[in-house]
Amino acid sequence: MTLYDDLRSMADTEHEKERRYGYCLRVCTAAACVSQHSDSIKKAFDAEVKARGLDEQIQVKGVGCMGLCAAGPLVMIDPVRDNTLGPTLYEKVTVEDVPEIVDALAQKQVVERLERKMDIPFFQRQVRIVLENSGIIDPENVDDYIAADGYQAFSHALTSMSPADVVKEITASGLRGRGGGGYPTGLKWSTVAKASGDVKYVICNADEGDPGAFMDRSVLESDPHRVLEGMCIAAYAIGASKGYVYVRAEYPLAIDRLKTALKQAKRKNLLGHSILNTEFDFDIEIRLGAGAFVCGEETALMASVEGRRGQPRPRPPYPSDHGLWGKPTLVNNVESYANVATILRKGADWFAGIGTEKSKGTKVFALAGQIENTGLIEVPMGVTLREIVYDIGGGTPQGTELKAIQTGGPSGGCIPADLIDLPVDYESLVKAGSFMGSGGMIIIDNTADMVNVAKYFMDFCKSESCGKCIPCRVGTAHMYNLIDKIDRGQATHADLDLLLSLCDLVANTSLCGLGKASPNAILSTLRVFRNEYEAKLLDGHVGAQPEAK
Amino acid sequence: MRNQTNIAAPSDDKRWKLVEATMRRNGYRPDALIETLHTVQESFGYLDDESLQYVARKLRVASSQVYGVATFYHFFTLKPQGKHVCAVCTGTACYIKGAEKLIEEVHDNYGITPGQTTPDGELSLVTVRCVGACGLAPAVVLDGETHGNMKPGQMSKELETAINKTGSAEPVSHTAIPEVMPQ
Amino acid sequence: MTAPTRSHIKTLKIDGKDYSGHEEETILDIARQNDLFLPTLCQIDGLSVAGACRLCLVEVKTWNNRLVPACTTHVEEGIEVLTHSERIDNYRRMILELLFSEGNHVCAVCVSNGNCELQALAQKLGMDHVRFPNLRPVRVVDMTHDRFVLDRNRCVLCARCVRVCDEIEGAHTWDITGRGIDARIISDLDTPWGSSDTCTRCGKCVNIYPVGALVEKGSAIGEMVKHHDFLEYIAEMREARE
Amino acid sequence: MSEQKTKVTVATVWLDGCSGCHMSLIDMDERLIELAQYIDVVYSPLVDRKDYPEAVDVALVEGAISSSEDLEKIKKIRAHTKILIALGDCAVAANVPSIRNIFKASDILSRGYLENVTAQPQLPNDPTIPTLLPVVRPIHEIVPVDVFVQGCPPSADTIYTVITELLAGRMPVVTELTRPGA
Repeated sequence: MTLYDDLRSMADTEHEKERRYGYCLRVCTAAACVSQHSDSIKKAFDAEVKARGLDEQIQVKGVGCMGLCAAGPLVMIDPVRDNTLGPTLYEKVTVEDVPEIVDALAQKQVVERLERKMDIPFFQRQVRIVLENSGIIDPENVDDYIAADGYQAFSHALTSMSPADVVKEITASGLRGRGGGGYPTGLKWSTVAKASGDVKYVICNADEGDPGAFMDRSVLESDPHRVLEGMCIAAYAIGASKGYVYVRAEYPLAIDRLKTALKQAKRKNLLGHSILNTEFDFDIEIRLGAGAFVCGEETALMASVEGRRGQPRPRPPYPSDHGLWGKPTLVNNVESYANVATILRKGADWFAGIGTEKSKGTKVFALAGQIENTGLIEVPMGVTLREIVYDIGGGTPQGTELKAIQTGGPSGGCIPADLIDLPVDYESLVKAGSFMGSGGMIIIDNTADMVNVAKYFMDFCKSESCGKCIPCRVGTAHMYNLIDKIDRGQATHADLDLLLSLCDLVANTSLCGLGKASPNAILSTLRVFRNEYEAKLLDGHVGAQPEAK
Repeated sequence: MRNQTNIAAPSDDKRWKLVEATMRRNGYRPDALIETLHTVQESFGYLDDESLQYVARKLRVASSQVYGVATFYHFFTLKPQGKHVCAVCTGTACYIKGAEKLIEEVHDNYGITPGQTTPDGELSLVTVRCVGACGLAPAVVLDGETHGNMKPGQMSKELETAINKTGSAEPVSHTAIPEVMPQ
Repeated sequence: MTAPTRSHIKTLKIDGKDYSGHEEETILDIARQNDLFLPTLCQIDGLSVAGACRLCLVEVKTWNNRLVPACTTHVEEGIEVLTHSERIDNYRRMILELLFSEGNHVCAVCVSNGNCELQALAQKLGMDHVRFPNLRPVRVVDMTHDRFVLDRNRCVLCARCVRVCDEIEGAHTWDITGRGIDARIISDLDTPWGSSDTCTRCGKCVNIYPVGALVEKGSAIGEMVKHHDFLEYIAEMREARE
Repeated sequence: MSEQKTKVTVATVWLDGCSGCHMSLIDMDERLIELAQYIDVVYSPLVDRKDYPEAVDVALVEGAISSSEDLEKIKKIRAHTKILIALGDCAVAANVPSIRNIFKASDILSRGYLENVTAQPQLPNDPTIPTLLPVVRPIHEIVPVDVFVQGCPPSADTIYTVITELLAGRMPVVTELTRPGA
């Protein structure tokens, strides 16, 4: 019997106790619902259940994100032993609603005014790998994760797979980086695994900087051990003994949950020396970001982990052989790591069976903007934007029409509404002038002014430029000034032409990806919505010249 | 090598013990700089020259480098914040749903722009990149508490209530500050 | 130096001609050894490379016509490099325009007039005007030092001063504060240079600075001539000792 | 009469500059006589003509755009000129006059006419006096420019080359001869 089997049986024993309840009442305790006081709601449920002596029948559990953030705070009631009442989801719950919900539950009834039907496409169309435990397990309880097959893959890798086998499996799965570019994860791992050196590092990029994206935070808040397990497996595969999670300081809840998870994992000997009685040593530390979008770039991120200004440096040398403190370093983002354990557990073939030919598996998106069902979703690669926006997302608010879909954050682009049948995969999005990015998806309706939207992103890129290279530092300032001039109706065609040549310069000569991608918001909107730009020019549509010569 | 524990804290304020603890935990290594600055800001609300100098000495990092790091990251602030901090989320979802109008409203009523504090020290206005409450856009974090679906007018009321509640009494705890990102 | 073994020597084409170099050498090294002109601003022999000014970008035909900085890109077997083309020359000129638009680069009243790397590059690359309106930043001029002056409005943020002070002098008096278009040079805790207790008054920063932002006090227009031969000398001496 | 018609009409204009570029122009010395065979200076601070002519072939414009008068003038010049040459750093880059751009125009006036004046301090208020623009700009930020000649001032040789190149029917490129601050 391995040490993992011990852990598993202990967790299962705990889990067994849970099976004795009639119902499990899950309260979402991820950030969006917490900001609507779901923590007080959970306490109120605890108190209410206890006061009525129902604590033997109803288990109240704080869980992670259930996805439908716009309808929060969310409360889910699942039958355990008692099947009188089917699964029930309550939305927009307040502390005042608690007694009524408990009353109803005691009488096996539903509070209809709060019920959110679950037979809607929002729930039915999703395929959950990364989010499989989100909204179900208690993110602050490692046993809950273990009972849900957690750390099984890691244990299996340690005891019955060679590091090369692990890399092979990840490569075969076809997993690609979920942070934006879509670089094949297996290839990245094998490069670092092959790099010479005794000391290697594993970094988890949780510096989710896209405004309007909250996938990584949600995963960390809802299922932190999944990310740690992915890092552990990666460390074993490449031969690293130290890992860092670089997480935004703006995510206090995610940081707390990560800290708790790290403590628990260490206590269970899932981290530290001689992990699970093997010869493998690995430890993870948290490093806090401090508000710099550019730190999503690998070399800037590593500078920041080293305690310096987060400025990128030219590549090569690549982090795979010259990374953190000059040592070979593997950098993946939260969602990439979150896929790893499941891939090992269910097999590369299973994973490769989901998605498209070149984009395997699923992708988590944060749906926001002018859309009914704001929230977090996970869909197989290759679904169309139409399915996401209309079926899952419920379409734009009443009375407005879809105009564009913005993906990839400030470095991405706007996809016009007429490409609504575009399949969502790495290549198709690039072809449409945007890119996958980390998963922010902002729905823009016909009330939006696209020049103004582009200006918003330009403002972002300008204030997030690190200032190291000239094209990005000065170029973004002028790009902003020029688009502002257009937006204020004071520009001419000459200004627009100058803006375009500046976009070309910045895209081709900047040092890092942030600089290179900073013109995307302008270029992608200009391509499709040029008429909106020209309508704002002093010299109107094409043909007119600024000043007569 | 100098003994880093011998460099005394600027005062006997107990909060320095927290700062010291962070540095000790990291072995006084220079790479603990950002971690340490986080602890200073959490404890004191902002980073002043004295604390920057102290951290520089302790971690053996040049003071200009410490200053460079402290000003590179927008999360850090070198100025004390007002008693109340109003953080308007300017993430994309909030922008699409009119965050700019909220900033204008604060400006119209209190005469401050993002990054500024009213002369009486009552209110600081900051913008945050994304508080993750995209479903509640536009969102405002007032003294650490998130208010969603804010409309102009409604926001003024919330601000008034918050400011009148405390009057000139106790400043709001600094623990609220790490949730906001001064620009 | 020991003679490099054959496998460390790479052959490459620059502007259609064959050259060879050691794999540790950069495209810029090879270009300079063969008197091929490449504009540079942040790079200076003897200091670490930054790859920041992007003026030495060259096009590598064999890498999908990708633009790479010559100063940080090591030579590789069989690559074909283009140092000049209409596209590259346009980019370089536009980068200079951006620099000129970023601050006060009025040459006529600058102590470095006639001895300025930025000015010389503008002429050499044929930048005859700046299409971007000047950003007119108001940055503090530090006159507090008894021997030197820092005019931040003339600074190009090449960070040569930061690097020489850190890497050669070992004082690290200089660093950069803020970021993006608001970034600027500071001494210590953004405190007056004259009161710095870390500055050794060695003047290395002044002498290697490419423009008239760091100058000797009392120099009049066009009088500030800089000397930075010491840098290569120190670097070589150090290398020999190691 | 017919010989005169073939001459190229040239205007020289002095906006916000120190007149140094015009000094350089005069510095062409005896070459001026040579050029006089081919060109006719129809408007200049150096000739007695008040209004800008209807049609000018070449205008050499010295100085930046600093006042309402400069602004009016340059628009008129552009409208009535075939080839507009920005002559010297002030015309090309706003140069020394633009150093005032970091201050507000009203602050500059009050410094000059109120704070530093002991006898009868008062701001100019005669409507015939041009007002200062908020920002001093180079010419090309107001109207399109055809040739840029840098230098403070550009040398006589440079100006001579510009004119002879034009006379030869070529658009002059003189960045090798001159530079900003030269």
